[in-house]
Amino acid sequence: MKTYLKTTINGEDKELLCEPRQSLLDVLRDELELTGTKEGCNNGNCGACNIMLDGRLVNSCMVLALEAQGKQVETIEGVADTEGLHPLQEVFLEEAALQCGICTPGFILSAKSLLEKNPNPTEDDVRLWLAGNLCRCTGYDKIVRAVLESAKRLSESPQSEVAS
Amino acid sequence: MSGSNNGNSQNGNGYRIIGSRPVRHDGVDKVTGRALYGADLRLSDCLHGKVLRSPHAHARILSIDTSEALASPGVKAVITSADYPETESKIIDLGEGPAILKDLRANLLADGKVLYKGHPIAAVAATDPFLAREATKKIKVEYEVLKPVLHINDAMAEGSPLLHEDLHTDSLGKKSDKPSNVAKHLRFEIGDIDKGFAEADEIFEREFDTAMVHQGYIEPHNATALWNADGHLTIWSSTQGAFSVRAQTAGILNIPESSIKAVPMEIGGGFGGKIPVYLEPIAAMLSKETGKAVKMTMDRDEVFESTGPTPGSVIKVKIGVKKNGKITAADASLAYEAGAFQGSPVNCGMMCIFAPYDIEHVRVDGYDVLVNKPKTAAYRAPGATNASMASETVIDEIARWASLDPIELRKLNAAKEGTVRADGLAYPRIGYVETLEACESHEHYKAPKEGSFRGRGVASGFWFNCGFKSSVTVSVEKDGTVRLIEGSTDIGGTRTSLAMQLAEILGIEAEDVRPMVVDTDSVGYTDITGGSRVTFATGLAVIEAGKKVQQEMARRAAQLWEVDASDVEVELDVYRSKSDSSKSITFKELAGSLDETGGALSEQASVSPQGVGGGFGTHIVDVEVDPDTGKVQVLRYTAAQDVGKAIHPSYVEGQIQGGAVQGIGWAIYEGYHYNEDGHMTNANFLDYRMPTTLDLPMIDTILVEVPNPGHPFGVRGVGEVPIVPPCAALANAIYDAIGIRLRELPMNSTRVLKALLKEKGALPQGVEA
Amino acid sequence: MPKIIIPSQLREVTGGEANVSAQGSTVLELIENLDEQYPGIRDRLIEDGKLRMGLAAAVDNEVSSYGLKQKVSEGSTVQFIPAISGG
Amino acid sequence: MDAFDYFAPDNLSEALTLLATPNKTSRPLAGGTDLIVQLRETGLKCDQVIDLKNLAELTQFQSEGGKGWTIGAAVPCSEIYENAEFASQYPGIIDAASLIGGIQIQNRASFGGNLCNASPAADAIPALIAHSVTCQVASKSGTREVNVEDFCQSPGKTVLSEGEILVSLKLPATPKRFGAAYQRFIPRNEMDIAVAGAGSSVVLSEDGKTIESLRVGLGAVAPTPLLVQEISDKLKGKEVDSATFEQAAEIARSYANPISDTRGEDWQRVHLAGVLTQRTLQIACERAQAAL
Repeated sequence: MKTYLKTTINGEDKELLCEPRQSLLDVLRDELELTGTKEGCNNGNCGACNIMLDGRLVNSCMVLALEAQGKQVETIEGVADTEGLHPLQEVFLEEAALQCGICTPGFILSAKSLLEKNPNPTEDDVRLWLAGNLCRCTGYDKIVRAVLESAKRLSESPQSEVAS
Repeated sequence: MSGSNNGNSQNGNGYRIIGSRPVRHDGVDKVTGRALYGADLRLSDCLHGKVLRSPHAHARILSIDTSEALASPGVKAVITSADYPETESKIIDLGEGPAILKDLRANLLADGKVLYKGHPIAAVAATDPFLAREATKKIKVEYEVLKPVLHINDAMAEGSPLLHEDLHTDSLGKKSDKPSNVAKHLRFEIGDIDKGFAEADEIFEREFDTAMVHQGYIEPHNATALWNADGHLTIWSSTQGAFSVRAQTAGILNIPESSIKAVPMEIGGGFGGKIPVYLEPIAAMLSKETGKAVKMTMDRDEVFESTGPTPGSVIKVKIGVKKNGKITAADASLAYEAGAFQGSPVNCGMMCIFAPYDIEHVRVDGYDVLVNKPKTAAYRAPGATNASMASETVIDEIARWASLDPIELRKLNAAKEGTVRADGLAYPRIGYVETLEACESHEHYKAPKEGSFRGRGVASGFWFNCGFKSSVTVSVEKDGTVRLIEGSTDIGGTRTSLAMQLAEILGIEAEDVRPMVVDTDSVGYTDITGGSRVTFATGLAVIEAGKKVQQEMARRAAQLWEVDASDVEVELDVYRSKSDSSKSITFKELAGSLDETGGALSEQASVSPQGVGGGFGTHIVDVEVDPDTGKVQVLRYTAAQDVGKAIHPSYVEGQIQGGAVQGIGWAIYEGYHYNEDGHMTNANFLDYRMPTTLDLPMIDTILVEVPNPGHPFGVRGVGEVPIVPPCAALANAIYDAIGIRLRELPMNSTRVLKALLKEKGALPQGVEA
Repeated sequence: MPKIIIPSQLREVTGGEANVSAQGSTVLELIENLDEQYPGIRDRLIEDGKLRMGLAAAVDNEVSSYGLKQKVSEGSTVQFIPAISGG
Repeated sequence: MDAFDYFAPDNLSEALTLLATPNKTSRPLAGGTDLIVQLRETGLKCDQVIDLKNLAELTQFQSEGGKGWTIGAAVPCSEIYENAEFASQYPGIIDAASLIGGIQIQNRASFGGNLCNASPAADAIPALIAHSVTCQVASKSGTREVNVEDFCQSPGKTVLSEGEILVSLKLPATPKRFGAAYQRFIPRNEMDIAVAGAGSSVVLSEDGKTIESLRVGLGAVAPTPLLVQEISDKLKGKEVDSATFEQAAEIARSYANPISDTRGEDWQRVHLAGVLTQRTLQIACERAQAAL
């Protein structure tokens, strides 16, 4: 039975009706047409559907849409802003840290939440934090290097906290 | 544009763009989530399709009753194989080689028999995915369940249950008298095998068993189809070849290819697994039946159980060698799982198994064996990894027996230009020895091995790469930028490697080229993205079209200066009059005056090249084995590969790193696990264990550049070679660490622990070794 | 006359011979000529008027995609190898 | 996934009423990392999902001032290991909380959910056993306490009866010279479910040389998690040395009676039960000695 859902996505309030059995991933993609969040496995094992829920990195396929009632949701579409790409997005491109790109939104969200929590991670910190994001094209090498490089660039950049 | 002009490859020479590392053109959409993949497509008034799949691995279909499903809420159509249109043609062209139409159809919608658990039987179109899925449960199917046959040895045995009662073994045109699960027997033979073994001082004979594995692309299959009232069919799907989608769908539905427009969406990984079609013809039939667009996507378990994993195999290798390490004879028998229908890549495994070596007397037998598992498809150098696991492990044993360094032994027997392979072809210029030397001189190979239960392994691999057909169109814009329209779906950054080749020809910047992958109505015929061919073959089309543009631009300059065309010469992007050096104009300026010199400028090129450059790779891996748990941890990995010429070094490194990690997964983590009913028990990313960031070190690469004479820039295919060496490299490293030879894949912790306990005689009784 | 290397599985038709020669300027003509020398070999190589499925002709070490219509010069060597595909 | 209704009560009594709705199958939801997969893939019958994450009793997480700590049943693992004060006292729990799935899973999965799922793999439960955790259960008629080692009865079945909810976990204060550790064996380094798991805790003598008392919990080697009481009884007072750890491993192996499945063979799990007992006891002792 369709139920009313009011939540905030990338800073914008959204209201809609959805079925309780629809996951947050289903609602983002099918109801709100925010298709940047991807489905890879639909059972919490690949990270392609990563979003931020009240500041926590989660698999949106494992969250019922109604659980986002009154909460803050951030998706890949909210990472860049009018001034341009987030450093992570820029470095991922410069370092060829993606090939097919289906896992990239998930990795960007995951890496961003890491850097906000630990601005100066070691390689092992990065590998532990990103273990929940699967990639089949890159072998992870350039992704890990891109996150380490982004951390350096963020710490060097004097201007204020990048849009998060 | 970062990166030096010559890149860091070993012998960067005189190119402006080739070898640099420009940012890829299609990157921003991918890092912002704007790129549209098949499942992201939104068509108005679109139905959703779901497939009913067989719960049995082997059964006869006695009856199918779709009436209750058809009457379910929101359901608009239900189809089975009975809905296929009549056709007499038996063989159709896949755009990548011929295929048996009857098999192709039966694999998409079962016809009389189900041959693997997950085999599609019927498909439903409904107003939403939940309703479609619920309706599939209302389809009543009556089965006569049969005994499944799951292992190659059982399938080949006398009296084994037969998947196809009418299938006889084909030995190059001769049919066996009795029906069999062995669809094909192939044999290569050069020299005199008996003479070769007679000359040997020692003969090594080993047997290997490798498990079925999956390509593991993160994006599940998807397809949307719209069959218009005018009979024109449009298909949007995630595919490695839009023209192949068109060819297969046209063949299966018996409609002209020209009535289909296939639109390749961004593809979320394929590695060969998205060459066959699984959903496109079904969505098309549902769309025809309902008059509406129909969108279909697969769940992850459907991708594992019902698409095209690569074959498990049983491989026997027998090698004769002299005391000094010179190999005198090599004999191999490869039996590959074809799955439910014939057509495993055993022939490719046969060509690759001894490919790195110059051996006078070689015999290779190959068997294409049907088992009650999904029909196997290509997976990155299909067939070569299984074969290399066998040959490169025995080569390592021989090196130790001859007390030679493993790389020394390989150099002693290495194939070079002119060496004749088992299939009879002689090599053109190749760079295998160079990859061995690159590894031998690398710091990793010289670094001391400290710590107990640690080991280092080496292995080599080969893949011949493909040419096939490609077409491109190049148009010059008034602002001096250039549109490159091509049909090769871009999995690994080929838009950029093609744009760079065009920029190099025209003397402009890579950023001034706009590469676009377009649908089958918008570019000339182009074969699949596969066989590591795009940068090579579509690259050749780009070069040809680029030269035509350059010639036309020279004619335009001549017109501008009212001189004869032959008076104009071009250097990089500057056109100059030979007779009057004051007359010179840049590409950009000249583009601005296109209107006055004849109007729009657009050139087309179609190629079907020969001169394909095969590729070799040699990998080094250090591992540590936990003696108490059997867990193998990869500590360090270095991969050297002859890439001919690295156009964009970052993406060449990316192909090598990605291929190596898929090989590592294949070696120690991944494998289909079937119970005795033929049901896959690990059809999800939890228990089908693909390596994560935490399982791996950085993957160091060495780009060896021995140019391929068949390409102006020396390009060789790079995508498939890197998956070939890892399994054997890890097997050899594990032996170096614990002194035990493992000959079954995956070499997971269970198997390593069992081998360790058996070695210590501590294996609990009742546990067969 | 072009040289032809007989695939291992067809040497039973050529009395064990691996290297033979035949007359013709295309792969088809060569096979027709071969069939006169070694009856029955044509049907092992050709099916429904085309090279048998999964087979390709290689002329002077270059795999051809033109099948039976591939031109062959006097000094060439022709072989039949499995058609390959990529992944 | 079949249709169901969703409720997110903000007080315990309303939640209990909803869970006891007549002729409706109601399922409690905390992190959802088990429930949602089962609803989607096993067709688990469910008419109502009752989201418990708005209930203060289940999201509480605080020290009881020297008398131990209370962790709400729905508190996600990441919140647990991010609490530095808690982490310093309960190392075994931190091992468990930071091993389950990836970061995304740890931001949702809860110990309460893990317990109620009662999977034989029992990823975190051996650590809870090692720390002598008790489960606070509530129903309309009142509350009761269950030792964590008794909470799971058989695969998928707990002691909870109709209309009962697991509200929180009580952790006793850790005595002096206390050490604990948890390890599980997984084929990869992350994202897997335990093939075998062991949690150990020790209280050492003044000089740190002998073990005054110890508890070992095993996971994934029997239909339910096990407290190996015989280890506590037999090895009390023994030296802190590898012989003692080897004995403990021997006893642990004797209690393991696992099945074979996709994730591991039975003999392998028996062997690993011994190895992990040995390793976690050793680490527990090292941690206890470090705190002397």
